[in-house]
Amino acid sequence: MAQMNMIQALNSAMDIALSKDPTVVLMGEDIGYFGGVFRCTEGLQRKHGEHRVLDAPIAEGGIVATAIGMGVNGLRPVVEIQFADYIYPAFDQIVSELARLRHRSAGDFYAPITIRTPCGGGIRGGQTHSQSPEGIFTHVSGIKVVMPSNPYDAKGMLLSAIEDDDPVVFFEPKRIYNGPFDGDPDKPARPWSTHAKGEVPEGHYTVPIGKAEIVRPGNAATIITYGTMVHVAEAAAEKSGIDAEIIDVRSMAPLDVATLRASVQKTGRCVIVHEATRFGGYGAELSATVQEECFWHLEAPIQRVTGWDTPYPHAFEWEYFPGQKRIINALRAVLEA
Amino acid sequence: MAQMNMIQALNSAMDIALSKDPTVVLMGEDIGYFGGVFRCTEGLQRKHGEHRVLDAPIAEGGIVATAIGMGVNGLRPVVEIQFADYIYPAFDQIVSELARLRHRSAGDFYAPITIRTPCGGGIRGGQTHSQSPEGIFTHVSGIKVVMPSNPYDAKGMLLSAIEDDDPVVFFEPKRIYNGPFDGDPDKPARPWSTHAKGEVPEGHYTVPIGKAEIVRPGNAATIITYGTMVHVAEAAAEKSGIDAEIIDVRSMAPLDVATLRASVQKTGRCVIVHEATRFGGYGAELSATVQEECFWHLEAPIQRVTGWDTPYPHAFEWEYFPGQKRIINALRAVLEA
Amino acid sequence: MIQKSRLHIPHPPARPGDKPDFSYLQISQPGEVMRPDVNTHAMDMTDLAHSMVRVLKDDGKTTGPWNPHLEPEVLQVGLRHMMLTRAFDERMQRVQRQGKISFYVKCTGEEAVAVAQTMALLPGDMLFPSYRNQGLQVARGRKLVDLMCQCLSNTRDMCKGRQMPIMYHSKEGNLFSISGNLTTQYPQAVGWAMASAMKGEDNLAATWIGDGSTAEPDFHHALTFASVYQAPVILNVVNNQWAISTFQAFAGGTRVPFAARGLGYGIPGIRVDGNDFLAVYAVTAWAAERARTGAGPTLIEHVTYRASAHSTSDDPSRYRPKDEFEAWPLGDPITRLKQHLIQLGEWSEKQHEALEKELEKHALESWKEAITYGTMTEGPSLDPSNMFEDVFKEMPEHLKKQREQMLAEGDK
Amino acid sequence: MIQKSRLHIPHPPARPGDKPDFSYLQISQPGEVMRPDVNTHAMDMTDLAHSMVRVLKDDGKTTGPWNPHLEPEVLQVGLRHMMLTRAFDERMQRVQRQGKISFYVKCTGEEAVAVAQTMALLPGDMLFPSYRNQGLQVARGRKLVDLMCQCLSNTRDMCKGRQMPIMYHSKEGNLFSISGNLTTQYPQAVGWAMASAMKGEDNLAATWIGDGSTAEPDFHHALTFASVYQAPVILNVVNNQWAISTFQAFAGGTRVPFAARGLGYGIPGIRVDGNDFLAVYAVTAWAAERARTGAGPTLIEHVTYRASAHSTSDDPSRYRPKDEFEAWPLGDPITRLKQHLIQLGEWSEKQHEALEKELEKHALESWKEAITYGTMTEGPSLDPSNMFEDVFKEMPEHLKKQREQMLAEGDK
Ligand SMILES: Cc1ncc(C[n+]2csc(CCOP(=O)(O)OP(=O)(O)O)c2C)c(N)n1
Ligand SMILES: Cc1ncc(C[n+]2csc(CCOP(=O)(O)OP(=O)(O)O)c2C)c(N)n1
Ligand SMILES: [Mg+2]
Ligand SMILES: [Mg+2]
Repeated sequence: MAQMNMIQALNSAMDIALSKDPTVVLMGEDIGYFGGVFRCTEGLQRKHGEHRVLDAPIAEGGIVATAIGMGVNGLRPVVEIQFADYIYPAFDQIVSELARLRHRSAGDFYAPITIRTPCGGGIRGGQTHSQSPEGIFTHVSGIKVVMPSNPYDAKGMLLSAIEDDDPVVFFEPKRIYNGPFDGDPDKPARPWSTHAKGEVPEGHYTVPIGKAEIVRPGNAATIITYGTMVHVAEAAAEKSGIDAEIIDVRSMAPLDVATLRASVQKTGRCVIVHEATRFGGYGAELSATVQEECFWHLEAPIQRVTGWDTPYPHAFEWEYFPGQKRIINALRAVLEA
Repeated sequence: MAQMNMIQALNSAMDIALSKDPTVVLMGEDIGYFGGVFRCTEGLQRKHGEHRVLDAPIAEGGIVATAIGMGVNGLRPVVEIQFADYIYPAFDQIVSELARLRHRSAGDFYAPITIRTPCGGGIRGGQTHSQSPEGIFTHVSGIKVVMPSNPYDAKGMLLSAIEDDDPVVFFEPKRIYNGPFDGDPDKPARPWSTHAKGEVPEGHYTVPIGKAEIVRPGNAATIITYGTMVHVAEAAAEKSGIDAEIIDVRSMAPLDVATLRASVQKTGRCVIVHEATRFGGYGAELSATVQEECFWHLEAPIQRVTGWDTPYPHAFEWEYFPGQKRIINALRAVLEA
Repeated sequence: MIQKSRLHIPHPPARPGDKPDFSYLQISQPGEVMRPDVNTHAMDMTDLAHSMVRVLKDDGKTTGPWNPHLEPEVLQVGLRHMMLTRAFDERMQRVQRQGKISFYVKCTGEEAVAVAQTMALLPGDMLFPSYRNQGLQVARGRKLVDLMCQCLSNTRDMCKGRQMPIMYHSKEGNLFSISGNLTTQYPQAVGWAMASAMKGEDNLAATWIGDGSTAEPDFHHALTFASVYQAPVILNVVNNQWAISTFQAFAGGTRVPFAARGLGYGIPGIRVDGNDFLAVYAVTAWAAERARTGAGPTLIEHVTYRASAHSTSDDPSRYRPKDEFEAWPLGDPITRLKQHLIQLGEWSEKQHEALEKELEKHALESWKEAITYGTMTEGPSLDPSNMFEDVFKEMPEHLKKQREQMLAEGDK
Repeated sequence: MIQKSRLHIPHPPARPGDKPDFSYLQISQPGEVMRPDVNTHAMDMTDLAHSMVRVLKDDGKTTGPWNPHLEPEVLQVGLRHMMLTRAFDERMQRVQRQGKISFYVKCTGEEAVAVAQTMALLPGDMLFPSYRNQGLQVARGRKLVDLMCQCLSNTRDMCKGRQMPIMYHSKEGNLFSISGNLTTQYPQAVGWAMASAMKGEDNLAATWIGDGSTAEPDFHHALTFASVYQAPVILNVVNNQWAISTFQAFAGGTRVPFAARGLGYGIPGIRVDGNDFLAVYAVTAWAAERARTGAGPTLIEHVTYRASAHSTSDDPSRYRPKDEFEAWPLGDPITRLKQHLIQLGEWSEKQHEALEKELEKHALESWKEAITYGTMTEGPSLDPSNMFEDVFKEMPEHLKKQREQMLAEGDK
């Protein structure tokens, strides 16, 4: 086993995929010679050649569209959208084409594409480098949507995504690329080497898509969350002393309903946490599902702790970010109800 | 008062807006000389001139982008996207630009645009002429999202939308352009003249954005719905004999939480109905909100009746469509729980 | 305020009631345009984008360097494909009017584009069509009955009832799935071609859109990527003058021909008489050779006219003169190839009439067979629960649950 | 498999360790390019897109038909604006390194584009900038302290803390809000210009993007709509050779100049020496006259070089030779204008040094003033709850509720 941060884990996954399967190709803005603005593809063009690790024009829609064509022609493209905030120019190709191709052609054509993109805030990126648009994609039938919260899952899930014959939108919470973040920006940064999930096998392994993970067992309440917020929720549970069970959803679509159901049926109380804006967000789906599955077990209203319904503001990042305090307040609310 | 179908009501609203306010302009594919593929702008170019009712290139993103520029330069554009299924090429301009301009410029710039677009199924349009993507837009902070269910509201809300200084995405359920539809495709079509809301004042009036309407009072359960499904829900309630209260949401964002809360606190039971796919859809937000607001009054799990999580299939339209039977089953489920 | 407007608004040459007027159309004389070497740099053949490649003269004879010198048998096959395409269109329009299918789109007057191009390409080349290129299906040997079953969404529909009529595809025929969204297939074709080059294979990709569709952003994506990576792709713009009710000037096609769009990206643009079977064949073969020899992409603008309504939902008499097609200066592609063959002594009016009858009959018989596999209202039908399949490769839990619910509840 | 790849992959002329090589760059002699009448049709001046308009010679003298014959006082103002822009950049880079602001983007080497263009336009013209056109702000008279307050997100920030540094705007200065999303402002500028024409007003719109950004679909939207409606707009491509680490060939700029993109849409394209203040001024004035007389849009490619890193988050030594700028054949725009003024006898090295010092001092003093309005860590600060304002014109219920919750709960 090796110590890896999330960037290294993702890099290792792509390196293995490129080595193992000659049809795997990477494409994206600045990912080739330079190795990507977050360095996730560092060294891969040097190792695998510029015909397999392609720098691309700045046209997210064109990148996804050409990747679809490559996918149909037997390749397995892994594309990078430099920031999730810039995925919208590719939205039509993802929603109208990539997600529907297999269905509309009755299985005759499909494009096994992985779309990697860094998301989330906490890096002073303002409104165009901080968004969490995962909820929008979960509403689109025909694509899988995932977000790992640690290096081990990042590598294992990226390999699953690449090997999957369905399209996968793979969100990477950039705030935790280099280390887990507990929501307190004033604390010194922690590296992944201090975290158990920073231990990552060097070889090939997969973490399945469609399975949530209980990252902290507990009995008093269930926190359902994913990405950066997993770590913030852990810190909040610790600090509050509340015996909260924390579920890392990991796979937003398809969703592992069984794990959610079992937990909330046990605890009877549920807090949902995500960075994305609240209204119409993925937390609503989680809430609706939990309510449908666990109605008779619920002892308090499900709480949503989320980003506010505003664009992500540059200066007020920490007032915007759903930090420990808000999670603790929500936990108290479900316990005291 | 006149008898109008929804097309005529929308046409009347635009005619009045063009007459009243010299800054109002219309733009869209085939909307000028031809009057639109659904005839909503029929006669308006002839009356108001080709400099105010513009035919446009087939580029939804370009239409919205140029409309933003016009809006910033003092005009009040009303654009038509020919089908909601074709709004995705404009998604980036709507989400990244239109929705955020006022906020990012601290109020110094804004674009008071209305985006009209026909949505929903029931017309044998298959996967690319039947979609209901409203849920996606409700997750975007900074735009209002509405969908009227009858000619009276269509005209009054379109005038509100045009006069609103915020951007509004205005969904028009095309299945009921010509008459209310109760979900039974085998019944002869009914015209709007048989419906009270087909009575429409000829002059100017508005129906406010942000207010839901109780279209059928009742005590046994609450059905929350909008668009075409209002009429299907009414027929289902009638047929089932259940004393259901039906709320026409009309304004998806902002949402009239007070009306929902009052009803469900009264009935204790809630069914949410929409045509859009279920997972991650707007029904999830409605469910989460109702659960948060009415938890202590709920006597049964909230049910969602929606389109299935597949692309809209051409041949199996009526198996896909959430018809009366499914609504009645859901009503029975909440009552029997 | 808007009284003072100085905005330029494009206009078609004629509206209902006006006399048709095609004086805006730049037409070269047959044989007039040079045929450069396929390795010529785009900038050294800009005239190809502004003039018009034509081979067939008014008298049915051929002329000039673009003459592809095809054997009469090949021309007869081409004629047959075009006539079969037309017979198919006529039959389908009729059954749509009878309410047997929900929707249809004809390609009348544009048959040469799809048919000649398919014949100039190889079976391994991948075609990414729009909805108005049924000639590709016909020329690639797809059976009418298969196409009809798609339009019927019946038990033999290759789309399993999931798509509207005319959205055919064929995996073995290398005919890509058609999308209802305009232009999306254009950059996909470029990606397919890039993959072909990456794999060191010889197959090229070809794709088609209409004049109006050039305004969509995927047009720009396709040209940019094709130019940057020199993809072996043929990008076709079928300029039939109209996009539903909108004259092609609203896509900017009268100011500068669509073929010239390529030049700004360093992609050669060729403007061709789209109703001249020989000219279309020749420019396609030229572009194919370019692509196959690694010389890169080509943009071809086919100048033609949409003789029918946009679709069965459209009434063109609301926006253009009823007799516009009669005044169309480039004629009818079938008539022109017929005359050429007659002039060669390889065809006769009698043979033509007989073939017309035969193909009509074939279309009718195909229809009769197709409906035995089910119609919208009668006969065998697909199991609706198949709609839950192929959303993903394997059906996830929530879809299994929804399928069960549907089966348990029944419809409506 | 991919060993056999025949895909074309563009390359920059030099990578770290290599000798800089600008032999790929087509450069015309100063004075060589003709100046057509502003009403000339795009197709009759295609050479403008392929050559390079230049006025300043190596000896600091001017030549040719594009000489704008500006008064020395005007040139001195231009020089001052460029020098102030550079002094501002230097100061901001320094304070970013000190951790006082979170991010910064310099425009070193590209100052002539923004400054000369602003000076050639009228105050009523609306400017739609990208993030690397701070010269527009300076030349339009925005105070450094105002720009600095934006970068500080402090109590005087015109964005109220909502945007990252460098995303300035000014309503009264007709400087549109800058977006972090590339190219989105391009078709917006066209829409603004269309509205100007619709209202019968004389103001034009001008907008800027980089070479890499031309690949985005909004580039195509802008060109299509500008062409169809003949909008009074100036579309600028600032080709500084690099898009972060990506050489401009990946946007297709070496195959055919970006200026030529316009020609395929019937929009005149002009390629200009972007480091030649006089040439930039002249082509802008020409395009402005075109727009104002109703002759339509113009696309201008400014050939320049990004002398600094992409941003303070970037390290260009990873992807290009460290000394590339030194080998850049078009020099430094400030040095070149300075030499011209000296040659005219209207400036001296001494005056230049004095002005440099004065502007450095001005930048420093502006900074000192700016921080009195607050920094990221000290002094007065904005009320965070303002983030709930301006999402809509009036705050809806749910935002009022969320604001209350935030105020009640406190942060973190
Ligand atoms: C993205 C998108 N926008 C709008 C439409 C609606 N639409 C269907 S066909 C059409 C006209 C296309 O015209 P053209 O490209 O010239 O092709 P033609 O029909 O003439 O063959 C339009 C606007 C669509 N299908 N997709
Ligand atoms: C839609 C979008 N995609 C990607 C980015 C990330 N990005 C920011 S600047 C940049 C390079 C732009 O290069 P160019 O257009 O040449 O402008 P320059 O920085 O050279 O002035 C990229 C890729 C973005 N901001 N927006
Ligand atoms: Mg057309
Ligand atoms: Mg650049």
